Amino acid sequence: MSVSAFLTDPTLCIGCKACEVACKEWNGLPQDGLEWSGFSYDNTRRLGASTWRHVLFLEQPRALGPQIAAAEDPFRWVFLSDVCKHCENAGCLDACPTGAIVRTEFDSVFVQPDVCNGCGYCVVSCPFGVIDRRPDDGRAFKCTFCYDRQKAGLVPACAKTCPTESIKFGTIEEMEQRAEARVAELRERGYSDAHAYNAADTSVGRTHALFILLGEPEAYNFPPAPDAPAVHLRSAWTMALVSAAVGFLILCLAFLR
Amino acid sequence: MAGFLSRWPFLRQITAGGDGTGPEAMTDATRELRPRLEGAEIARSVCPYCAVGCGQLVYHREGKLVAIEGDPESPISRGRLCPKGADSFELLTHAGRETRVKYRAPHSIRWETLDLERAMEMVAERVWETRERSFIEQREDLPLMQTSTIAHLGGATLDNEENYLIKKLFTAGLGVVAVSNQARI
Amino acid sequence: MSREANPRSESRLDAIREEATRTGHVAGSGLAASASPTPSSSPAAGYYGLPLLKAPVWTWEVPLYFFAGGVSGASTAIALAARIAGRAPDLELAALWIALIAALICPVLLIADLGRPSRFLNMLRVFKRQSPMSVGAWTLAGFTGVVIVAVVADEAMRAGLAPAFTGGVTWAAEILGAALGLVLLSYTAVLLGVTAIPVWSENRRLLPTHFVASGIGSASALLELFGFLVPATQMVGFIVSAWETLVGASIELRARAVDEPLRRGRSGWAARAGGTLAGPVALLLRIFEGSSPGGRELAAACFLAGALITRYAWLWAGRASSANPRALFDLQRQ
Amino acid sequence: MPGLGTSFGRGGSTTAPGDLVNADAILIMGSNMAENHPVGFQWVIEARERGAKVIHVDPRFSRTSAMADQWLPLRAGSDAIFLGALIRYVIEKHREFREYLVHYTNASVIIADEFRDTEELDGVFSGWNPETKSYNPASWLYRGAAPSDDVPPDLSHYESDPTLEHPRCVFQLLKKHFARYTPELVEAACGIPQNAFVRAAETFTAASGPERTAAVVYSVGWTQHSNGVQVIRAAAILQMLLGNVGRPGGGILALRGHASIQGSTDIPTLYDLLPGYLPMPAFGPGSRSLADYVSRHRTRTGWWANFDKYIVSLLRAYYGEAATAANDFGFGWLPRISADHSHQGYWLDMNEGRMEGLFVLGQNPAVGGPNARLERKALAKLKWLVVRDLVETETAAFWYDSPEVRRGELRPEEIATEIFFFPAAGHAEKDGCFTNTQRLLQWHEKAVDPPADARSETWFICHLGRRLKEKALRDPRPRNAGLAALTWDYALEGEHTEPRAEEILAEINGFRTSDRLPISSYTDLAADGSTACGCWIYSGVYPGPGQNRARERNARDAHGHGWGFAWPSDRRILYNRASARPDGSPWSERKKLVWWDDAAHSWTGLDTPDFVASKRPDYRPAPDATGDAALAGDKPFILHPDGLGWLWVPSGLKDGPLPTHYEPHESPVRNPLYSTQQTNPPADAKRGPENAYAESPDPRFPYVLTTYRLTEHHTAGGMSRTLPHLAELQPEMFCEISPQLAAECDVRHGEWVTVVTPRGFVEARAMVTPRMRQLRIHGRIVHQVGLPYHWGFRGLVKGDAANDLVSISEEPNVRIMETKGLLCNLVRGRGGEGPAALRRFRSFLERPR
Repeated sequence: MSVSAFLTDPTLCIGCKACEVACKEWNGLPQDGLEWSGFSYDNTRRLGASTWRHVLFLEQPRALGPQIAAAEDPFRWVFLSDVCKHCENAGCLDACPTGAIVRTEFDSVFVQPDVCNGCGYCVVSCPFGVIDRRPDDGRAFKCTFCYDRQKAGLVPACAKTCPTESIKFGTIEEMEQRAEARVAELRERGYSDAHAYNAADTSVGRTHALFILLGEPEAYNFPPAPDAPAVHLRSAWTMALVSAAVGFLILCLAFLR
Repeated sequence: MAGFLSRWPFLRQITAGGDGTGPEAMTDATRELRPRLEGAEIARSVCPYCAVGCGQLVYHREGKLVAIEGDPESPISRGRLCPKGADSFELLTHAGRETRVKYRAPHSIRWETLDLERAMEMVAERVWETRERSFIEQREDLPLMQTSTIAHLGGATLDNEENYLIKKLFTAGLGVVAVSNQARI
Repeated sequence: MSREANPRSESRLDAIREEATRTGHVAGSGLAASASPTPSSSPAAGYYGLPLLKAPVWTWEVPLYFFAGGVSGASTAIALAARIAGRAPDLELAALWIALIAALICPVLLIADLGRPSRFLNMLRVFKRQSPMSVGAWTLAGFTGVVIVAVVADEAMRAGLAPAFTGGVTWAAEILGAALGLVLLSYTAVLLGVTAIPVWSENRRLLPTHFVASGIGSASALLELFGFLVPATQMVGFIVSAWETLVGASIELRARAVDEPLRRGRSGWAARAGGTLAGPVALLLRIFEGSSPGGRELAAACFLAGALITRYAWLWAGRASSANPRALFDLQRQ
Repeated sequence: MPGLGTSFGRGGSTTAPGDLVNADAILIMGSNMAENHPVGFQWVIEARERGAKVIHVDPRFSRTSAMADQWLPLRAGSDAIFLGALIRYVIEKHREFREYLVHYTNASVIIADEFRDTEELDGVFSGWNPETKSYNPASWLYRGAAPSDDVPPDLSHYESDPTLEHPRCVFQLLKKHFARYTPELVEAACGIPQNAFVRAAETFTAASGPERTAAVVYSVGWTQHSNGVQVIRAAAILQMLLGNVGRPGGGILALRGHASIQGSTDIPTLYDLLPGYLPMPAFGPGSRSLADYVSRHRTRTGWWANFDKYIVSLLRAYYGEAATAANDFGFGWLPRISADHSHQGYWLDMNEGRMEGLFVLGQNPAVGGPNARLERKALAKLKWLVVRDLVETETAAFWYDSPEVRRGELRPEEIATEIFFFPAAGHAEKDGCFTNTQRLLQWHEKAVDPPADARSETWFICHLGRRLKEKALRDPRPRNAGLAALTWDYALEGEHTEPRAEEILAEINGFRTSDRLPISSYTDLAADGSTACGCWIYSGVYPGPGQNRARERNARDAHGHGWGFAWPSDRRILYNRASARPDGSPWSERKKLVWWDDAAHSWTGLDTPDFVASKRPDYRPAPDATGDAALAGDKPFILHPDGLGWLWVPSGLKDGPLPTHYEPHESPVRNPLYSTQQTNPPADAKRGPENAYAESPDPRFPYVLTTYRLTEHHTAGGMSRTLPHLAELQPEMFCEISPQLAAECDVRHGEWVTVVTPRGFVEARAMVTPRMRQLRIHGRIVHQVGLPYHWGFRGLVKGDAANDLVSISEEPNVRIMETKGLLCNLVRGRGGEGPAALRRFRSFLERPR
């Protein structure tokens, strides 16, 4: 089984949101609110239980690499399609008490809707704030990495539809290499603040959604140094058991005295 | 009971091992998961929105639409679709779509439903009467052959065959001159 | 020109306008007043100030469960301690009954909070040691069984209609019950500590001590209110309220940005109120009024109330923390 | 598209989006390609990634600008100045492609001595008649060509000066005409800094020549102006000067907005055309007989010498056996046009109660039409209305749900209009073909039956026609003869009794009347009635029984041969003879497309030659030769009587042989070039009480308004506002303004504002963004307001219709309205409800001017 990944490149993204729609069409997701946000052209706002692809719109007072926008003050409009990162050490996966969330043969993280009982623990365990519980349904949902499609060798709906190949899909090794090569090329071309966003060197480990960013990750609401909650299991448990033991000793003392 | 136990992932965990995130935790549904377009019939189609003309594959099964996706073989679009094109399936299946003839009588404040054939008869009547009232065969003994009180609008999202019949009937048949659509040469 | 104007976005924009006219700028939402009229997305503000993390979806049942679980687990520990000391059989039995009743309330609360309550049994589909909630679910299941055995055995002994070996059973059940009880008492701290919510995860070392102390304290306070005004409960009361005072003090004195939800807003007020009741108030009452039964009962009541309130405070703090991307950025940029 | 038609010969895009990958520079202007043609834009991105420079000139910083190398903000309506300045830049800097220019265009042709330029006559060309508000184009002809009302001017013989030095040659006239279009003027009138303009001009011209090509992409940002055709003409001139037409990565790409909008002009549902761009007979002696009509339109030389074959074959397709040489093939049955019957005009007639019935098929004028307010009120004056669509559009619901009803202007019980709504079939529910923006016919197969009563237009028209023809057969008066003769015996199949679309396509393709066998090309057509053909330019799409080339689905090469069928004759890049030198060899290896293969005695290459394949490059016609034989082997523009590309249009345009700058009907400034001529002289503003205009300038309406589309919606919204997945992406009407304008109007981001023009008012959310820039025009600040026009009073997401603000007006050649570059004002707060809102609006108009 090939271990696949997304690579999303804002310098190719035209902000058309085809990925959002293709995702909703394929996965039969409901409409997610008809509220005007005022946040540039982004009325989706964030990923959620019913929105598994989200195109961000950044209006920034900076120049876009070599672009010449005839105007006194520098300006750029950056688009980026966000998605579940399918972490190597996935907070949601570790947290799930029912085994509803599983690791597939493609290394992606998949929520089994027929098992999830909506305990909500995955929601607070995702360092990227991706997975959420759908109020009217009670279960937790997020990007399936088009598990059903991949099983049949099909490309995920979002990557297939992307008009400009801003969303690339392939083996994780290939995507990681392309990310590095692309960043080098972009810097060459004058995109001085282009860099690859990759959690590989954090406790989250390799992710199956790689991104090229222009400027700081914070502006995209990407955590600059995400942490997989599970890395704290040992220290937390130790502390818990020690406290419990101490507590019990105190009780014994209290009653024996 | 035994059946239940055999399907209890916890026992699979004990027997086969696993930390509860792997195959041992998968349900039958997950194991048997397949894309719904698998095995569906395919019609080669074209996106109905803008004029780029992206190729579409329309997946259908037993007279029902299953999905509409980009056609990777199209040299026009290489399998890609924009948000509107990607929403084509919903375009044809959404709840707001009308499927019955609606009729509003003069001065009425409500729609009524109308049988399709009856509606066609009535429209034909209206056209004929209006044409009778306004048709001019000659002016200053030069041929005019027109009716100027019936107008037509539309066409830019219609098929060439449809437009051909419209032009043929309205212009060459009825003498309607006010034939127009949003397209401009 | 009329349209069903979207009331939510309407009210949101009105709020923004009000704040704008009042303060000249709008924090959080990313919208700004006419001074700098365009919404911004920047390293400082994050993406239009929208939350990065998802807010906990848990409702009122969960803090109550934390409380009940704590009381239940701690009670078995008290029962065992009493049995080892062999001084207070009545207190021991009462503690077991408290443990049992609390233990029976717990699953009701948990199930009520599920998005799909009918699927509560899925909690025992697999066992995942990497999931505190899974560990907790199995613990609670085992614990409840054991406590039932313990109570039945103990009652049977007293009723004198128990076979000889029952004594051994009681011992075994109580030891196992206490062991599981201590886990039940403390795992909820791990449950919160091992998440992405900054205010929880950054307190993963503090939380267990806090939950253990307040659980044991609550159980013992409950016994006091049931009339067991023995020296042991007094001593426990002293120690736990002293500890709670320290916990509160450390949060206030360290004054970390990430702990802001424990000091500001609704969650802050709850944390402070609960902490004060369970900490200084209970402590002072025991010091100055500890000799009078009324004083002790008041102290116990204060502690119980404080313990319960702090559980809610922590959930609310989690919500506030998840809504503030800046705290997270600062934390991760350190 | 006369802009392209008169310049090159055919009213169609010269190239395809896919060919943009071969460009070295791409000028996107009057188009927001990334947003409105996202999938086509993949080729622009690919070209950019290969090193091509992308220049976007647009009033707004759109998603297209965001992807461009250079963005130049300009004042809506000043396009002609920008392009004129590019033309001047090429000439002044000697960047023209001489050899191409001299051999392939009419740059060297000498023009009639009577001609006077706008520069001499302060804004009008010679031949202007102020009474009729029209031109007599006689003085625009080549020197020596005799003007005549009865026959097309003979442009096959002309004097020329290959040195381009003669003062009356087109090149010199061009040079004089555009002499005032300086970078200074661009800065003053367009608001584009000189250095930015020069940089763009350098980039674009440097990417042209034998080794390189540059492409121009436009859309309705150019066409929807009162001088739209001339703006496109300017681009055509620029591309011919630089030698970019007919070559890979060059040309002019006209991006069209609807699935078959090209098809609906090729097979026009338009009042003044018959299929294949044959003109409708106009009332008068010129249409007394078929001979009169043909003599006025058949040229002696060039492709239109075949005119009679096409019209006769069309009449044979329409009237079948009843069309005989004896009865002029039924020419007499065709209606004659006697006025402006375009929908711009007939809505005004409708509003005066002069229309009884209206068919609206797959369009939504109540939202999408100019001055939609007037159009909605006009609908109430009809006797009957037929609407066919997928959903109940605003047009079908105007009588009970429109703003006019809520404002008390219309009362349902007082509206006498009888309304029929028919549910339509979707594209996957019927067979048929679209013609896309690159003239490519693509078949779409029926997958499933339409639901319940939903039917295709083919079904509707076919069964309506059947009923009407029966009436005609029962009533043998001359007026019914044509209808009675109309060939209408289409085979019906299935439970829905649906006609076979392929049978109709076969009729469009054409066939021999003797045995009904399909013809393989329009070259098979004859004028003696032995052939029938529904649309000559589509001939070849159905070359043999059961052989539907629109259905072909195996692309063999980069140009897509083997996938669908491009008219004419599957040529993907038009005028591609120009991709080779006069001697037939490619201009360069890098830019080769078609070339002369001497061994094979034939033109060959990567595309189907847009040329008679066997005509040698060195072929020279006999003096008396006619038709295509009269064109030499180095004349690529074969539809023109002289085979040349027309920098100068001697005949065929109503507003001049050369483009020149006129201000929009509403402008914040006076025309900087002409003191007495503000707007395009023959452009019809259709002024009226309900179609009123602001002054230019007008203190009541200080801001420039431009309307446009968003990726997330489709035109008037009938195919997007009702779909949850699209509606949620752009849920509310908004208007885009600069921070400076927001400050000026004391508007904050997200607040409601009301946009007002003399026609109406709409409310919208204020989207305050640096993507909108204030411009400095002739020394003073000019603000622009951007308004998407997708919303209406129905659907999941509702909003006011921006088209309530737009006026009904007509560009003289194609009668298109002006939606880019109007004047408006901005008022903080919502538009308000009921009659009160109307009163406020009227009092606003009464403000001092």
